[in-house]
Amino acid sequence: MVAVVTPYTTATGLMDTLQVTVLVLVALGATAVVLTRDPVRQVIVLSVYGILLAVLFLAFQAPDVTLSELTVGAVALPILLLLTLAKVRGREK
Amino acid sequence: MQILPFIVVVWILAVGLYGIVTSRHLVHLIVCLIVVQSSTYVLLLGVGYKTGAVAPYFFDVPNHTPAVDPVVQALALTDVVVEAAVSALLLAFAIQAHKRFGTLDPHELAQLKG
Amino acid sequence: MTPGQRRWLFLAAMACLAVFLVWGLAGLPGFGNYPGPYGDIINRIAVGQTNATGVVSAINFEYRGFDTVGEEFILFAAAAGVATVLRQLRGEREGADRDEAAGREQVPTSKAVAAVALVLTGPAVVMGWYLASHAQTSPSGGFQGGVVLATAFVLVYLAGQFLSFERISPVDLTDAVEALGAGGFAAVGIAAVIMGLPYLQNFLPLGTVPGAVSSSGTIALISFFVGVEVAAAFVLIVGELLDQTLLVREGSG
Amino acid sequence: MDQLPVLSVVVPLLAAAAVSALGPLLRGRRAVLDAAAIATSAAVTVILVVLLTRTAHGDVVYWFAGFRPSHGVAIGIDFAAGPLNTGLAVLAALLVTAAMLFSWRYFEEVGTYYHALMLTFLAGMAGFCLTGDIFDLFVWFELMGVSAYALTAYRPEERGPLQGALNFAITNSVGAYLSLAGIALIYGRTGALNMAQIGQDIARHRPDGLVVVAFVLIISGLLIKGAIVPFHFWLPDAHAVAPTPVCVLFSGVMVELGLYGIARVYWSMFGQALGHRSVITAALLALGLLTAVVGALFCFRERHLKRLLAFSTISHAGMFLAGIALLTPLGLAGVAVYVVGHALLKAALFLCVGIVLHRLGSVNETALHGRGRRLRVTGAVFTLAALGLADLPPFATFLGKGWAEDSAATRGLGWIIVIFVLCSVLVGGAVLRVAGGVFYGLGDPPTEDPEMAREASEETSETEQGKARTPLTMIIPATVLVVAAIGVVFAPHIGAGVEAAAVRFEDQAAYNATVLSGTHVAHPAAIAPAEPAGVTVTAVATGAGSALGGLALAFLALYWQRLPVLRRGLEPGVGLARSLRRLQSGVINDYVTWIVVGLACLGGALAFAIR
Repeated sequence: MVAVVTPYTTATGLMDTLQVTVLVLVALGATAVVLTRDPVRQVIVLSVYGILLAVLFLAFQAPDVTLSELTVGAVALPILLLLTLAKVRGREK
Repeated sequence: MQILPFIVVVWILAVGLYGIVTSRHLVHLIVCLIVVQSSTYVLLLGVGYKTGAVAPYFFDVPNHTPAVDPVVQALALTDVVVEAAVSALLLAFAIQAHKRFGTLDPHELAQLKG
Repeated sequence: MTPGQRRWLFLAAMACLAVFLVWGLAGLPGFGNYPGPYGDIINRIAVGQTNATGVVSAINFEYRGFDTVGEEFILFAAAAGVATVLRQLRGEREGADRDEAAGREQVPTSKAVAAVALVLTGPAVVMGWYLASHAQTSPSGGFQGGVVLATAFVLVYLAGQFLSFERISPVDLTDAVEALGAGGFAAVGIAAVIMGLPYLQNFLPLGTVPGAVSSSGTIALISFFVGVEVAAAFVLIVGELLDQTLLVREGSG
Repeated sequence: MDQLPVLSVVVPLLAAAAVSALGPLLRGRRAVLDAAAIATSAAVTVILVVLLTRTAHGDVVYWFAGFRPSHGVAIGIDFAAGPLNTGLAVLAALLVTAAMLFSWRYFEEVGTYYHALMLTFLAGMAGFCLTGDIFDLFVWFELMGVSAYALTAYRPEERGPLQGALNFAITNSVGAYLSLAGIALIYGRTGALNMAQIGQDIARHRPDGLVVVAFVLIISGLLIKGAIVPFHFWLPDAHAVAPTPVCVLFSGVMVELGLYGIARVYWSMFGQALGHRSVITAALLALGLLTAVVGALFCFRERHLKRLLAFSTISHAGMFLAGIALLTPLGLAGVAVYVVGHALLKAALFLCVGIVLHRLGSVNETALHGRGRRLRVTGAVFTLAALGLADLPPFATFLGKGWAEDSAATRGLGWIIVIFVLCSVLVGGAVLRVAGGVFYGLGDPPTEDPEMAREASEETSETEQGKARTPLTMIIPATVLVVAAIGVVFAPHIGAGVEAAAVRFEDQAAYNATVLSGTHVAHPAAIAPAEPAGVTVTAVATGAGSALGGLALAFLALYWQRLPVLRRGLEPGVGLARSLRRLQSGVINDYVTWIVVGLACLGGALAFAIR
């Protein structure tokens, strides 16, 4: 592996550590999302998972995708999910 | 480090599919589908990464600076939109299903239909 | 299949599939060794060709702009689908008991929530607008901007009540705006065809300074239309879901 | 500058946006809305037909935004319109036009969304057919999918639609994401998204794990869309509940698009790299024949007319895949003609079922027994289409299938013919049984299977009950489609033309040259192919034999209760059929499990064989 070195590159060791840490957290996060069986709680876990993914994408040098994942994965989708659950709960009463 | 990101991809995919297969609640199932899709983002961005390279923006860095692959990032962006669109549609179906059948359990839904 | 059988069948098959997948992934060049050439070439030529310093936006709106046309219409079709599925239910219920509509104004919101939401609305609008209009320079673009703009509308809902949300986004108008956003993007491409150029070719002047807001020709225009489409689609979807939610609250309350 | 390829996609998209934007103005003006949608789809058909004539001397390649490849590296997206894929797009546009015509008087209440979604569906199909870029393929696949999910759930007042739409959307989404993972994988190796460029790149080395896994992942989404066993479970659920005009598109062309995708991906990307091994033939052939048999068996014992036709589609999809799996020009040419014939006939059959539903308010074969006698024209059209589906010459189906069978025989796989004929007899017998029972009141009403009856009775009319007359806009499209299915056979130079197209489709080197450097390669092979296509005695014999067998089986099915010997013999079979039926459980968890199992088997088999 040939690392490219320029004045603009981040220190490789630091980046590696960050990436490995976040990757492991993402894997755990995905597991947590799936294993949370209560839908409302799951939405919150999903939101956290979205943020973790966003951090991972930042560490992968993808700020554009980070922004999308934050707006969609961590905010918009949870809103849609909560609205759906509100609807479903309402009917169960 | 060489293969770790890709192992994580397989793990996310497998866990998401496990969630779909064992889910007893449609909203839960849809969230698991979102997890399955998130594995593709990680894979896309993973294959386009270059160690030590900068993000593909040349506003304040010179044009020849090594940068990570911008194409996979564009693809991942499209992927995010698809995810949002499909999830919204599926949630609408789920609401309707609940209204019609009074349940969101796939087993009970299938029973009702016969 | 019983859930137990299904779980074991799945786990066995998934284990095989996982081994198979890892076998394939092991053939990749290894993390951090992207081999090119596609991305490297575009990184090299994009700024010179399009005057956009954000290469991802240059790809989304120019090199692979046609993908984005499809993507916008996926969102368009999904919003149409959500509206189709949910509106019929709404029409039915409104027909059944009309007085529910009168109760709509009385969904209470706590003062604190309202205040916070109102304070946030302004920044959300500004932020959304900024993102949608800076696609060519920095990590941003029509999609993110559109979602943030739509969030502003949701904040208005939190601050006030559904009635004001409806006043801001009458359904027909949102429909029309969404269609204009998606259609506008496709039409920008057609404009090039009318000029005898290939579809989506950048036919506007690129400006002189790379990265300026007015630079990069059609990229800015397309990003604007995408922003409009995305914001309208999300407002439409959230609006439909909200309506559903409110009907339930009123129905059960 | 030839702008036709892009217009075929952008025109329906703009029309969809316009219809939606002008929604409030169009409300209450159904005629304007219908006319606009029909005019758009007809215009797209014309555009594509003109494009088809231009592909005669080489693929038409269109680079978006003018980014042509430099030094064999593509930086933009291309459309590569060859005769076969453009022909498939023509078929899609034609069926959309027929479906729109049919819906003119079919739905009492439709908003602008139905029309907008049909148009985005058409755009998705056209883009999917024409694109030469693997990620662009995914985008149009998704547009097609999302429009189709929404159209399936178009009438959510019914019990069914949501169940069918949910299963459809979830299974197909899982498939799409797996395909995307495959695309990412191959991109990680080649750094390219253009199919020709990827093919050129991976052909340089021995195929390794990455290539095999990417191939399996990419085709997994297409296998699901193509309703191949064990990935097919969503299809009957979706068909049973989707509005009839939408079923026309699902069965007639959407499933076939999935199979086209497999052929495209194989012949533009993986063919050279995998080296046309017999293991690919074996794997795809096994899947195809399994699908053909399972679909035919389920079809025969079905009583719900739309589900019956859906299972017949599955059976045919299996035969199409088997034909593609032969990896020969004649096999592919046969499948192409077979797909056209099947699409026209199946569309006509669905439209007739729509008329039955419109007039008689049911799709339950048992309940309808003898009630269709008044519908003389519909009955005649249905019966003719049913005979065509059983491969009666001179319907296009017999010709296409005959070529595929010829090709199988020359490859030493003659035994396939037996399975093909068997499936045709079963499927034709089932549909002819419906024709005889419903429209002519022959024999006894089929025995009531309680489960089936409950299912069928749920389907209530999509339109108001008790229509006294069949509108002309309903019966004319069906009649035209049946006539067209015969007309195809008499098209001038059909054999040589289609076979030349298939030779070109399977010439990967020529495709690469056309796309990446803009040069057209002459095809001497097309002039004198190894196995020339024509009407052979075998084709006529097997076709007529299948149709006769189908008729005999239909009469047997209608009268078997009066023959005590058969009655005693067949009774035990019912139990077996019931346990088979349990697989089609309607539980989405099961369907996804089967997808994983199927992929594990397919992947494992290929891994062992190619390693």
